[in-house]
Amino acid sequence: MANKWEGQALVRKQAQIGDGIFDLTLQADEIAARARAGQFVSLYCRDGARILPRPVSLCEINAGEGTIRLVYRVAGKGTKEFSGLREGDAVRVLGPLGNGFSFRGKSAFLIGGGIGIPPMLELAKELNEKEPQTEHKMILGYRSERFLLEDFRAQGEVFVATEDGSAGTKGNVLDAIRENHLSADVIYACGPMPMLRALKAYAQENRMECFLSLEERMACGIGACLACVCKTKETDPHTNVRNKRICKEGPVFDAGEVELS
Amino acid sequence: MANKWEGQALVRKQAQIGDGIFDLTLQADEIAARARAGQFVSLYCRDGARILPRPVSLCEINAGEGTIRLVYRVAGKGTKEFSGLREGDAVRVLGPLGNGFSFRGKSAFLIGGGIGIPPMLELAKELNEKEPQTEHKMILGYRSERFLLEDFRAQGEVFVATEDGSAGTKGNVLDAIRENHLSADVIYACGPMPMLRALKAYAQENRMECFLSLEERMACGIGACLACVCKTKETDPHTNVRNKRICKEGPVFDAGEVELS
Amino acid sequence: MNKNPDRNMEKAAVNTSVQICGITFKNPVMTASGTFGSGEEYSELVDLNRLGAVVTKGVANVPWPGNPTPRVAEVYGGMLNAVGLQNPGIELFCKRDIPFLRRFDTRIIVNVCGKSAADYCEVVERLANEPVDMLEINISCPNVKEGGIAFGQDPKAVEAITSEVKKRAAQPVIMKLSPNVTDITEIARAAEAGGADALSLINTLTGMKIDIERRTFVLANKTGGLSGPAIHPIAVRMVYQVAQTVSLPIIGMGGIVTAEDAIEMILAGATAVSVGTANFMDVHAAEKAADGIEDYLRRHGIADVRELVGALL
Amino acid sequence: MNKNPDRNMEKAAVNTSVQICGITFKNPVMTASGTFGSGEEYSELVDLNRLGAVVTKGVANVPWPGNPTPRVAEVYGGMLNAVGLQNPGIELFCKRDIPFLRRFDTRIIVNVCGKSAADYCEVVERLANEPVDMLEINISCPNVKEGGIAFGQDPKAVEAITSEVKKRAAQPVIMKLSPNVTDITEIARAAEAGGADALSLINTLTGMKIDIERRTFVLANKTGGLSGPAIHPIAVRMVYQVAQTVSLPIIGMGGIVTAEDAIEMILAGATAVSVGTANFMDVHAAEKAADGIEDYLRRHGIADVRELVGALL
Repeated sequence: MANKWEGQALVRKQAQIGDGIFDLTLQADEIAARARAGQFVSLYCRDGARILPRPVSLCEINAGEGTIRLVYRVAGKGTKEFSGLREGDAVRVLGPLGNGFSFRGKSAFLIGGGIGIPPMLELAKELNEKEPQTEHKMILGYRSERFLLEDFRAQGEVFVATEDGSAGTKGNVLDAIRENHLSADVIYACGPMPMLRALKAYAQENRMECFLSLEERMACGIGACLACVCKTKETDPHTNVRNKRICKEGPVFDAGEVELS
Repeated sequence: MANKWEGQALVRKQAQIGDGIFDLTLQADEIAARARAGQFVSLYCRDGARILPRPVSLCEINAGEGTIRLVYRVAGKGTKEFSGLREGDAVRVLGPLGNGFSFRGKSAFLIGGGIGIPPMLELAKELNEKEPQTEHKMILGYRSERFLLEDFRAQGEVFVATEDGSAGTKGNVLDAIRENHLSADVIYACGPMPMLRALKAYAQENRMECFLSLEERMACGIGACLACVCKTKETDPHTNVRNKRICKEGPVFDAGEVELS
Repeated sequence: MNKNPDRNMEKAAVNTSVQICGITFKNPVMTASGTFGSGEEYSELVDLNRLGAVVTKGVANVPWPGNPTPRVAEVYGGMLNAVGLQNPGIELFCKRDIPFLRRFDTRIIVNVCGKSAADYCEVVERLANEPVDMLEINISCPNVKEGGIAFGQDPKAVEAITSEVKKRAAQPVIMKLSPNVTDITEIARAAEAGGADALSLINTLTGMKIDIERRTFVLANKTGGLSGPAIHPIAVRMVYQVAQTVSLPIIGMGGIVTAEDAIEMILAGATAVSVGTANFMDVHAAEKAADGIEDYLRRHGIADVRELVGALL
Repeated sequence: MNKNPDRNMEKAAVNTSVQICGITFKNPVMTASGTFGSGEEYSELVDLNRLGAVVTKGVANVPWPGNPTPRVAEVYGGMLNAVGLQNPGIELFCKRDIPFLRRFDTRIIVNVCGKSAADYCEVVERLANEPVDMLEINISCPNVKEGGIAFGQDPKAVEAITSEVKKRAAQPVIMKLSPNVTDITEIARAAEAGGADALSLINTLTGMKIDIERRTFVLANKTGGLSGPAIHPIAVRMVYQVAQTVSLPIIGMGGIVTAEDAIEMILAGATAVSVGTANFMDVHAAEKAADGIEDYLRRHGIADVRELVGALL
């Protein structure tokens, strides 16, 4: 079967689960059948004034039900439009896109920061399923308000960091790791660039493998337009220059191969 | 009170009553309270790709219920969008706009052609109410399929012309007038330009007063942008040149004062 | 708690007034010429006292009948117009439109059009003793055969007409520039060399729409001026380029619909902005832009809108 | 009854093929350079055999890394891009991209970019023995410091570079023109004088978007090229102007989303059209445009799409 599917997906349900955070479930059998943790989909707006699709990471994939779960923050007019979708509405979607996380069979940190938290949930589920005996810990960094916490707790041990100290460790995810004396062989992370930079450095110091999911403004979402690239250490075989396509070779990269600006 | 109202109107109901013809009722108390036959409203699209309001004539005004009835043809993407409005939806509207018909207290032909038929219904109702003793006849010209016929019959004597002869007189509204040996003192008409030109000539031959409702592509809809003008015999006091604003001085003009291109 | 700062800012006074050529405007939001008439029709729905200025529809020395219809066409995210500067002529304008606008607490900027330098000068001279605040010289209308854009695309012609007008003008002179040029900074420099007091940009971009079912041009004039949100990024770019090139105050326009659009233009170098086609999208667009700029200042704790002017230069 | 004519037309064969420089394209719909890569990524979702041609992303003599990110920004009815012609260089392109495209029944047009005349010529010479159908010379990219638009805005430079390229080209040469000029017909005449075989227009219009919350430019490059439906009326106007001025075949592009947009361009004088930004709006946009043109011909009882080319001139 083709790797990607494009079409109208039915909205199964949508709920607001936080300040500007929405939880959307779509019926998209062909995408659910193909997708894996770390991949994303493109959502298209109805309003013709907004012409580019919005990339949204997969929070959960239910191949059995043929549904995908998207947890996103309203950041502009496009996501505002999506937040108005109701059960029974249709939304045009393309996916799955990107490479997704690779499994290393080693103990891991699953680290999410802010709106980078949702994709770590599907990763936790897949690790539990595919690597039941490997131990992994989830470290979630919030500004203040928590979301998806119960879903994560159902997947294993969760450590929380909040900037305002309203829950868990006061500070960032690294503060939570240190405060709880946590250790692992691999880091999987998604979140804001300062967090990713800090994790890359932390992984180097501690000789850990580190896989980071990157973000960038996208246009085509499938690797044709070269809008969403990131600098790389080595020349990339496809682009033949020192950058890679986040929507195609990424969004997940080995921290060692990319330069985080 | 101000002459015009702008705001969100609630959709009371909408139904398709013909091939591409839709019948929309809006809750718009402030407009219903001010409007009269021959006036129109501007409907605004939701889709940001379509920025100009669509002028739609008033088919019925129910001041008591605070509703206005709009019967329109789907002619493009904007009217296509409107055709999707359902009970309970909101649509932004501005009105009432234009001058409307003036009452002459004389026997009249109410002549509608194609999508120019709907505004004649409200005119018939108002004439029946304000001039119960004056006799008026309604002559409606269709291509083939009839719509609103029962509504008109409830207002008095109706004569039908169809291009394909599928009902009433085969031909146009003038053929129907001649075939039925009809006569009156005044013509009120709305419809395609060829029909209006023919009626202007007919009125001159028969020394009848003649009031025509004109159409033109509009932008502001309130007389500021000078997009929708029609040529006039005399210099207009406002524009100071030989044309008048259809959305402001019109859409209804004395056939004698305008030049129909 | 979270809301308190905002509440305090609500109370805090923020300055929205700007000065151009020594004239103070209560806020930076004006109406773009040709979209607002002389305000009379809109005054039924809009509080003109909320506007920094009303920029009138272009007026010539004599009445102009304008172009044949259709004069407008909607396009994706914008519209085309070929009204052709229909106007009642300067005499009726002075007798009717100026007294009307004087009834409101807003500035009056008269847009002047012509087919020759002499036409412009005649109108400017006629306005010398009229109670209007500024003159905007339209040398960039794409919809008239003579004059208009013909002047606006040639630096020498722009400099010449600017100095001709300046010789006769009693009020500060704003030259309105066309975006249909290779290098708008060259045109701006020419206007500055000619003695312009300020610049308005951008006028419309020349466009065309074809009706494929009838296989004919939608506009009787074939081509028309493209305006509306579709052109905003081009306008912001040109304002930014010109603001870096000349020292004249700039009134920025082109596709401004929201306060956000207006603030983009101000950050790019505009001292004031004009809301044009957006008036057709929402009769309250200009008022909302003025309110939105005030809200933005409060939200960001900025005491004076003038801190934003050209902040990205 | 009413439907019978249509049904018959369904059966009736209509010709959708067009010829440019003696090369036959199965239909007039191509992909605009830079929006479709070399087709590989889209081939998962799109049947490349349905396209008249694939116009590749610009390729230079050596690999180009392109501009810093962010490289794109969405604007009202369009987008800005400042990718900066990132490309893998002609060697890898010839080894990988051309063989890939050869697997499909569609024409191959290679877009060539450079920083100097020598750059363009080196690429053109390298392509001389490659199985590609035409060359499109990009002298109008607004996102590179040297070359690109610098050439495209100067008639003398356009004529010079065109003749330089023509001297070395084994395939017909299409010059791609910039809309950021006062008079595009002057540029078109220069390309014709230089020996161009065909013209592509329009490239993007230079625009800018500012993030008012962060008070910074959205694009790392500050300015970017505006594309998408927002610019379509400008593109139609320029195609119409150029078609009246030169005798060269025109490939029309700029904001084409639907078959209707494409047919407008063809009626205005384009022999073929390119679908660009619309590929981002709908991966099937180009296929749908090709299908829609065929439907239009049937609906109107037109036997040959070539009857539409320049029908409004």
